[in-house]
Amino acid sequence: MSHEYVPEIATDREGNEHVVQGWQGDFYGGKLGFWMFMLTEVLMFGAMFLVLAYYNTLHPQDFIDASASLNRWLGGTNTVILLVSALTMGLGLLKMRVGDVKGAKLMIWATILLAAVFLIIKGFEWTAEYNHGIFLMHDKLLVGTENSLPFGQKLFFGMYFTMTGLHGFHIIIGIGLMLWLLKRINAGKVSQDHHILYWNIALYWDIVHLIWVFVFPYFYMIGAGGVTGGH
Amino acid sequence: MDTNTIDYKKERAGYYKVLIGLLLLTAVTFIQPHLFMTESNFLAQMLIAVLKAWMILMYYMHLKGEKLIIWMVWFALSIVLVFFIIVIGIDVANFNNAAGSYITSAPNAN
Amino acid sequence: MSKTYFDETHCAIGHPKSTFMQWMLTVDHKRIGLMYAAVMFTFFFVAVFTALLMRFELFAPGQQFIDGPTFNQAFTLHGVIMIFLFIIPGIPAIFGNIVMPLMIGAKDVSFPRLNWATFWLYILGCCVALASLFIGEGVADTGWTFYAPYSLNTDTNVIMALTAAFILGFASILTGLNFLVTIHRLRAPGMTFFKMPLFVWGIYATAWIQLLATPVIGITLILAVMEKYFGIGIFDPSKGGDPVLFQHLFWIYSHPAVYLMILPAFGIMSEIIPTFSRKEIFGYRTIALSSASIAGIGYLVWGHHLYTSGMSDVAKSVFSFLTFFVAIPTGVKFYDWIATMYQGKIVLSTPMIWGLGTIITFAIGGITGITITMIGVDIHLQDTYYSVAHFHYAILGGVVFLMFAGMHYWFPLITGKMYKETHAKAAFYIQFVGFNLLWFPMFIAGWYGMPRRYFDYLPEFQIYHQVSFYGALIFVSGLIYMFWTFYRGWTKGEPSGTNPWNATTLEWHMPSSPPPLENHSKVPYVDFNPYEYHHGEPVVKFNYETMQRID
Amino acid sequence: MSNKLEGFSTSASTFNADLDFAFWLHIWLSVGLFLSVVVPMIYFAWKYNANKVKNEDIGKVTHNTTLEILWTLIPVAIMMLFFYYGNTTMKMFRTMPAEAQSLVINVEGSKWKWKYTYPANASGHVHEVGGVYKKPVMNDDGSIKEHGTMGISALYVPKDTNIILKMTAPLSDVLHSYYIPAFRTKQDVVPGRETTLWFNANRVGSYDVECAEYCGADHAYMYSKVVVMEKADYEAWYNSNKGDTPKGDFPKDGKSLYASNGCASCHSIDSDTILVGPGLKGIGAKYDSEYLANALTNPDKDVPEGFYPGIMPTFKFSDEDLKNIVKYMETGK
Ligand code: HEA
Ligand code: HEA
Ligand code: HEC
Ligand code: CUA
Ligand SMILES: [Cu+2]
Repeated sequence: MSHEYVPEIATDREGNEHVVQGWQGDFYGGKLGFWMFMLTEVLMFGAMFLVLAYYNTLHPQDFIDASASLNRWLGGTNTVILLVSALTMGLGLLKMRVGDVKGAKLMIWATILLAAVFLIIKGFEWTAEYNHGIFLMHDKLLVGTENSLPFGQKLFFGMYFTMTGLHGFHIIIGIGLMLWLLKRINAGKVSQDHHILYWNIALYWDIVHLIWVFVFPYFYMIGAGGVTGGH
Repeated sequence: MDTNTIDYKKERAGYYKVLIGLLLLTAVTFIQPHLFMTESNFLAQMLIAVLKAWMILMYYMHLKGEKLIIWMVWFALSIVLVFFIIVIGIDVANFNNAAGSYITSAPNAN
Repeated sequence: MSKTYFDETHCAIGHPKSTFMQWMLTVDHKRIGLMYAAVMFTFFFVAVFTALLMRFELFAPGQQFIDGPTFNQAFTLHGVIMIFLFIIPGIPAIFGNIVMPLMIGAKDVSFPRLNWATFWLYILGCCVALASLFIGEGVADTGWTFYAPYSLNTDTNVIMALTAAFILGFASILTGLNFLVTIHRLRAPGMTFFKMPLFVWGIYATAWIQLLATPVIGITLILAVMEKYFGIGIFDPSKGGDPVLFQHLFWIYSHPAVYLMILPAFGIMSEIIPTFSRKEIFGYRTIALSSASIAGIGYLVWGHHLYTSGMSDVAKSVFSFLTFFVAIPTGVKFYDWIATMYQGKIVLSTPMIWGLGTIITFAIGGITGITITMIGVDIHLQDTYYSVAHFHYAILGGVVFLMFAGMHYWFPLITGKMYKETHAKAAFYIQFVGFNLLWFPMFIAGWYGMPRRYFDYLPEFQIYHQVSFYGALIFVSGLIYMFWTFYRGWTKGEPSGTNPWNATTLEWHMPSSPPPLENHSKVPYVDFNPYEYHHGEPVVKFNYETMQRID
Repeated sequence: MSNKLEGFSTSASTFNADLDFAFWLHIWLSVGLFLSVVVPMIYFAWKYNANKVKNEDIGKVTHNTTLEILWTLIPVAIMMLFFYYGNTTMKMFRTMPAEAQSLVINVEGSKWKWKYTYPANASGHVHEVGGVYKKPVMNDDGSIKEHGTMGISALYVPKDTNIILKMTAPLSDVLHSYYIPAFRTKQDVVPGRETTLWFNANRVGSYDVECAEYCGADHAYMYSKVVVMEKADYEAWYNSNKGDTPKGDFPKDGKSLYASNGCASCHSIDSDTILVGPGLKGIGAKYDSEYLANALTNPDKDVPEGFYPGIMPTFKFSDEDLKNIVKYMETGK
């Protein structure tokens, strides 16, 4: 790809010239493509929310009880962490667009750091739940034992681990993408004029955040009213 | 989107403003169950989430002014919405034979 | 010719010298399309083989050659290959890749390297599916629908089949994404949406379904895997899950998927009819918009597969009502095609007779679809051979037939050669007769109550199965004959020239046939409609050096 | 009890007339729609064939508003008619009669047999019938060599009475579907859910029942019969206290239990061949009776190596039956 792309010109019958959009260097096309990819994420999580809502309708009280037993303060902290990381990501992109490569890299590192903290907190949370006997294939989530939770709660936690797990998986991928982005920046492949990759990874990070915006209240907050919450 | 004509200061300020908005909404999330709409907690929480999502989409994800993409996002969202209306609103809401079915009225284990 | 990208080899990685590696690494949409064709064609014969195996087994009641479990694996393999490996990627991956960019005057798709990666993802999916044949308990025996809880209980390789379907689904999403961006961004200057050929409209509508329905099946399969390994309880009734929810999620994708198959096929029909009627198409806009509305309504009707599953009665009525509205735009398309023929000059070349044959068979397939969307009637016919016959008429007599029509139509474009028309026509008639013999008796058997997925049946049904068996033999011999004709055409055929059919769309305005590496020598300016004929001759003519209009 | 296979095209319930009317109305209108497409197509292909048309005569019509409106609105009207008939027939199938005026029978579908439990009769006896279907064996001339089990595994119902079936499947089982072609009705049987089906048969006779939802190896053999009897005959049987079926003896020894509960489709009794579950040859020597009884009532507890839990259904037997079947496994008698 060493040689520069020269846009083609098409000429109509009056002799007017029209610039042809090639696939190379098509910033808007790249963005459009990535948005479409994100729509598939919306449908994927949309379908999982559908499953969640399905059982929520069948077992409303169980869902509230189960939600009430989650640790809202850890969840809330993670929400704030993701909020701030979305900011650092955005600021980094902004810096890149005005040519401040160093600042941009710093911001990416900050985002990675925040993402790691998010995962660590998540880890604490899951461990605590494990110790309370709530984990996949474990104690209270097994069926037919003395400790078994009622169906509604079991389904709630099943989806909780699936969805937060998948969300966590997205965070891990995001960290990988950011490390790769740093490498591309160092190699000079991503720059002020050519930052579609950066742009798209920033979008990716935002959608990871966006998913959390719904995951968080659905799991942590629906049981917050009236009943005493927390551990 | 033009890369060359951006006002760094203005955009940065924009980012911070949105952040503050989001943080505020997060705080509201926490106080809502004790403050207002306590009867329809679920609805309140989802409304706040939608508000937050809207801010992220428009400002962080730069959707403002992107006609084509906004149209696509609406399209995808309305499809998801239809799934919800049909499956939850129509099918589950009219669940046949709930009383005799195990999955809806199982004996609690404890 | 201006050099615009990469180098002569157009490869994703490096500049390999050997022709073989150049093909393997190619980003050229035409080559990728051809490779898809080669692979699908291979799998296709595996599926045809299992189909024949089933027909042999069903020749008489009682066990003939294979036992029940093997039969169950046979129809699963048949269904999975036909649906996920062959017909869903089918027309978009082959003709979408080969001709869609040519039709809009683009040099390639928007993300050529992604296109290349998608192809290999598809191959990976195929390999996983194949591997499940040989590992452990063998290929899944759940039917292509993977209904829970059976799929959670059986010890055959369901997980591998699900993984394969997931990977293939992903490949499908990426193809759709690529085409959508291509159609939005890379149309030649002047070509507005309503100046696009109708095949491009078909691909466009399809791509939206690929993009927005496939993720649902993806996540469903993931949930099934989570269920199997971690017992989260979503679909397993003993853990409180509801098997009917699985059916909802499955059909939320798989119903739109049937329109994903048929829409590009309708696109092919809309190319063929005006070309061989030498006349501008009747109702261009209604055809284009009906593709879009079929795709849209197609999202709302999945429940017609659940009429007897235990879904609530209210939901049944709603789904039935909505389903009827798919028939309207489809009917409009049919009437528009027929109206195009009115006062035309109809050339009955092979692609045209395939097209006209399909109007008959798909009309039967579609109308019997209407039968089973009348809820009461479906309560009787659900999961009988009536519905099996319906979808073979729709898929085989609709999608596959139109794919064959497309193969005959674009054969000269792709190979630069011409097959022998007499042979090709004979092959059509054999297949047409064979096909109707194969599937029509099954409507009757279904009405009398012959359930599907039965490896043995009550003696009453023998006569229908036997007629069907002979039909299958005739059909497959016609099929082989057709491929032999293609093969002869490719190796020994006469050169065809660039525009043997007197067609109007851009893919026929090439400097050479087959088209050169970067397609049109220059990008044309499009200020004309796709099917402009005057007195039976294409209106628009080009100087192939400069791509300037010279008419 | 005869094992003649019958009852497909027959019309034997109150549903048939309405449903068949809806179907044939649809078919004839559809033939019309089909012809409205295919006849002009063939006519045009002949009339405007290339060798008859001069280039100058090619027409230019690309729009005709009247026609376009017609071929949108007429199909819409026809579709609404179809919807109406589809929906009313669905209502007919799905509107359950009042339970007080009907006979409610519980149905359990499991791999691969149907079982029917009747409400207790006046003396408190509960009839339980049903079981696995075995095909009759035919001679070459079509006469019956060996009777199958159709007769004894059937559902017995009185004529001209509303029958409600409350159906479910064991939790560890899979989907089935109860399909009576002669009554034009079917309904899936879903583990964990209760589904219902009703009918009112108006002709004495016996009609085939098939499983119409794929359920594994013996899906194609999950038959049963509905036997419609005169009310008086039915009452006489129902009020008797024998566990027999009205039309034949239903033996209760271990061997018959083994056959009618479908064990044979998964276990070979006299060899080590693995069908679905392990072969049971010599099983009595390996385990004590308690273990064997447990293997039936709680199969997921001790799963032999190489097999998975969740495949073998959980059985509920009366103590006596359980003793008999365990004895059969141990001794072959
Ligand atoms: C290419 C694939 C394809 C297509 C295009 C269709 C098209 C349609 N299908 Fe089909 N269908 C399948 C593939 C397809 N189907 C498959 C694979 C299954 C079974 C899956 C399984 O269970 O394994 C299935 C099953 C299936 C069922 C469930 C059956 C059951 O399990 O009981 C139903 C029920 O409503 C249905 C309805 C329809 C309808 C109403 C259409 C409509 O879109 C048809 C519209 C077309 C026409 C109406 C004909 C053309 C129009 C005219 C000639 C004009 C005049 C006519 C009128 C206005 C009526 N289909
Ligand atoms: C694309 C879809 C497709 C196609 C083409 C076919 C083709 C055939 N099928 Fe079908 N079939 C299914 C999809 C398809 N099938 C599905 C989804 C099921 C349900 C499975 C389930 O229950 O889970 C099914 C089930 C099914 C059954 C019922 C099993 C049962 O319920 O017990 C039977 C029985 O005979 C059968 C037979 C046949 C036969 C004889 C053909 C023959 O017509 C085959 C002859 C071959 C062709 C007509 C193809 C020719 C095409 C090419 C050569 C392509 C060339 C390729 C390139 C150029 C790339 N099929
Ligand atoms: C759907 C198939 C199926 C049916 C029907 C079935 N079984 Fe089984 N059976 C299995 C499988 C699989 C196993 C091994 C796994 C387990 O123990 O659950 C098994 C295990 C057993 C065992 C324990 C064997 C050992 O070595 O521990 C016994 C005894 C047995 N079955 C008897 C029966 C009897 C008696 C019946 C009928 C009343 C029956 N089975 C019906 C599938 C079946
Ligand atoms: Cu039971 Cu099929
Ligand atoms: Cu469908």
